[in-house]
Amino acid sequence: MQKEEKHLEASLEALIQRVSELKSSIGALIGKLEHEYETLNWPSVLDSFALLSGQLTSLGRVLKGDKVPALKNQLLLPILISPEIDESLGKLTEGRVMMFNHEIPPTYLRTKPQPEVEEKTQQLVTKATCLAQDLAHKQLNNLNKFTSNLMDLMNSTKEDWENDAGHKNSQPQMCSQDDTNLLVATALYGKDLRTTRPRHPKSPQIGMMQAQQANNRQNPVMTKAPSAIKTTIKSAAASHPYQRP
Amino acid sequence: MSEQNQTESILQAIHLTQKLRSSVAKVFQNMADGCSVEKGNEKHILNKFHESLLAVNNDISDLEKTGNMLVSPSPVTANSMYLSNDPAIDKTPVYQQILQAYKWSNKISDLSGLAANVLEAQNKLKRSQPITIMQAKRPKRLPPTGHAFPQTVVEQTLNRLRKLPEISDIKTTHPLGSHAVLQITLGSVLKAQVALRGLMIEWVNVRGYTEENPDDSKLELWAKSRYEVFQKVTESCTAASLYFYTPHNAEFAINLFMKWFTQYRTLFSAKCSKCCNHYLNGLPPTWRDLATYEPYHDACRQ
Amino acid sequence: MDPSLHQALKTGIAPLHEYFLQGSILDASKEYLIHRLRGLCDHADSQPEQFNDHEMVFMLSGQQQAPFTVHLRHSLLAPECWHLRYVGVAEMGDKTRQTLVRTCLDVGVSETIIKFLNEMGFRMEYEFVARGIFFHKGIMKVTVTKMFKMNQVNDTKSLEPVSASHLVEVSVVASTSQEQIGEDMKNFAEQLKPLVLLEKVDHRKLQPVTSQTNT
Amino acid sequence: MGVVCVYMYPVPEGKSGQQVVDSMQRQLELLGAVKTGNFNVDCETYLSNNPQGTPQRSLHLLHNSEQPASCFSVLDTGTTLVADVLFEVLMAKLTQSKSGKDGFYQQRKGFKIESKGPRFEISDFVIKIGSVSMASNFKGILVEVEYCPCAIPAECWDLMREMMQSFMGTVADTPPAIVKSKKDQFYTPADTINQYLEHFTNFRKATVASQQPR
Repeated sequence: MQKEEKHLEASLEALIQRVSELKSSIGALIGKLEHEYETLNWPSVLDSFALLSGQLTSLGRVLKGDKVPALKNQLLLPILISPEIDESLGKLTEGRVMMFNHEIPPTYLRTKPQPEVEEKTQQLVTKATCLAQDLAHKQLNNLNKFTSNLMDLMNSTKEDWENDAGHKNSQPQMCSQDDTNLLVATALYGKDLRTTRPRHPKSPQIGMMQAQQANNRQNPVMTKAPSAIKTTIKSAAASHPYQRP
Repeated sequence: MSEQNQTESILQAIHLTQKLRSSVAKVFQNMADGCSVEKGNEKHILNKFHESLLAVNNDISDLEKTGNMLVSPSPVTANSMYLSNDPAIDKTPVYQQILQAYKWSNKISDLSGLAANVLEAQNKLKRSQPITIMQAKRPKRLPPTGHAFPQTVVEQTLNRLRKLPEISDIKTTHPLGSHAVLQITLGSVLKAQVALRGLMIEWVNVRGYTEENPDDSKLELWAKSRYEVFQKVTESCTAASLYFYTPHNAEFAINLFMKWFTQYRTLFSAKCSKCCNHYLNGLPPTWRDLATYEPYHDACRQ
Repeated sequence: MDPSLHQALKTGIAPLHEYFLQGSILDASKEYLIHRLRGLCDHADSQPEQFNDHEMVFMLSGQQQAPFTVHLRHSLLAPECWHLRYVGVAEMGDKTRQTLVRTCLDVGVSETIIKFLNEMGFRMEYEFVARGIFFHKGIMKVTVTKMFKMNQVNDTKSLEPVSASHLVEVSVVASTSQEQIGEDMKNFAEQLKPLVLLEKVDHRKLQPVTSQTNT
Repeated sequence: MGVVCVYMYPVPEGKSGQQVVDSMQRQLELLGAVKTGNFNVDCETYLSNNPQGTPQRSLHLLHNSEQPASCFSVLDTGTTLVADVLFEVLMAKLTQSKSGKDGFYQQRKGFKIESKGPRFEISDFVIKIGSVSMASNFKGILVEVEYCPCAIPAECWDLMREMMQSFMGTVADTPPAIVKSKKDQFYTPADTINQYLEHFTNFRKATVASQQPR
């Protein structure tokens, strides 16, 4: 007996811990909604929900777990009901319940849903049961079909998007740095062009010397002139046959 | 539903559409015509308008009914769905074409305005009279025909003229439609711009060989030469074009004129027949006799 | 030098500085670029202007003096047009400067120039053909150039492309005091992304040390 | 641009250059000439600093106020280059001596020669009477006559000769050599410059010759 009581105590302890965790995260979410609604973004709300649902499942697991004795079998009796303000109770409930009077037990110690809720559930249950088996099947199948169709649609759209994105990634391949360098070097220094013809006999050594000097000094005195890619604009501009009046 | 039936209902729908159009057109017509509303008469007008609108309404509902009877378009019309698709805008040169057309129309209006002004102001001696009622009173006189030559004939005549040895080149342009403007190059001495109307010479302007046109395609029909000598020659040419003018044998006239004109090949090198000098008052002999083609200084002519 | 010419150079009437950016575009994507440039630049209504130039680079080298290079351009479309250009070393400047800057000198010349340069002591170093389109936007000039190697000396007919890209350059010729131009050019270059990355290409890295030893 | 003839007009003994210019000006005004400003043709000479082995080149750089945006360069080989006036800046870069080393070319000091004076017009003729001076020493008189409407010397030579003889007499009996050699071709501004250069060279030679005996 002693052992069982201890067991119960421990599991209750665990439950209380879980519930208080749950409570604090709900509080956090509410705080977030109330104070940060201007800057709040959807992902962070989703995070909070995920936390909540995790905590709920872990609570459920604890409840169903083997270690917890069947709480159903336990009885809970209100022993003392008094209209006096009970400070310790207030402390325990963070000021929510200040006294344990006659109004409290029916709401707080309820084990069944409220009568009207129960009635509604009952109605739904009867409605569900009176539905013919095959009709229900049909509806189920329909629903499944719709869902799978929707899934397909979403998936294909997603694929399209991803393809598009992939496409876009391939587009910037419109220019290449190597080509830029090659072209500039060709225009400026005649890269790859010089080899085709013999040069002035004296100049190579001089040119080389200078290039080396330049490299040594790390401050090249470049005496070669950059390109004249700009061209004889005059000619082309003048050849425009019709000036606007 | 049979094909036959389908066709019929389509036909009917088309018919109804036409009807609708006509009734709508009628409404707009009425509105466009306008009417002066007299006091107390507003009701009448309003009624009339109301009636025509009702007619439109009826037509619409008829059309709608027939339209509902039509089943969804048969596969035959599948291609028509592409009708509304935008073509690849980038590939069609519509934009440039529109701009081009706009520019040209601008240019045409500008140039025609300019030409009208110039012709009015500078060229009072009209050789081509518009046919007026006056002619009815004097039926004996034939209207001049010089302006009424088709382009092919003009081209043929010019080709014959091109064979004259003194002429190095005749360029033809048609800046404002059918009538040609010639640019005649005489050796490397001068260039003349001759505006033709049919085969009739309307306007002659002579400038130096080196006086550049901004570019060859652009005609400078009106800009006078910078040099006095060519201004004198222009004057002589205008006089000659009037002298050689014959209303009914324009081809003959242009041949005579050109023959005379080619004498200017020796503008700088010919001696005056009277004073036997090249130079007089800063000018070479700028006049060529109309009959003998002999060169004279302006002052030596008389 | 003529004092009035001196004055003109000082006051910026004869501009001596070129601000420029360079980049390239693969041939396949050239049309996109042309399309965009036509939209961005002046005279969108007319066809863009073409050029086809034969460029020859002449060098004058002495024993003690640093070699002096000039670029001679001859239009193959308008054969009477000859253009001589001297350009100085391109300065990278620091980060705050948006473009490369170099001194430049553009001189229109008569067709006797080749003979003249040769007799002055210049020797031709290399030549190529540059063919392309140019646009202008205000004082900014944009060129899209395809460069061709010439298989034979002085033969502008048999050509071989240098690379599979077009060279793209944006440039402004102005006097020194106009640093604002750099901003404008940068903004313009920004609008051509990602088609072309117009940048300050470091010319020092491109100077062909190896090719000089080879020749 | 028309055909230009440049003649050296002899200054008779006992007369100053200014007197000759004045009398010619009066004569022209009698013929109906109108003064339309002044003109100026100048010439500077550069020598190349070529290393031994290659021949030294001299390069003449000329300006003509008639073509203010151009400059003309003539090498001693006779090759003439017409260029934008900016070519002069290029020339300046070539003459610049960098870090103690000489430039590729150097200017010949005290060798600048120019012809300047009034410019007249009679109808399509332009007449310029230039007093030539080198280092501010008077050297002689050059008369330039241009007939603008015609660009081919053979066409208008007779006309020009009659015109010129009316105020210069026998000086203008035969066309200048350069004009003669280009009779049937188009005359260009470069030809004018070459005529001037020829006269300038003659003046310089005369100066050197007259200085040497001393």
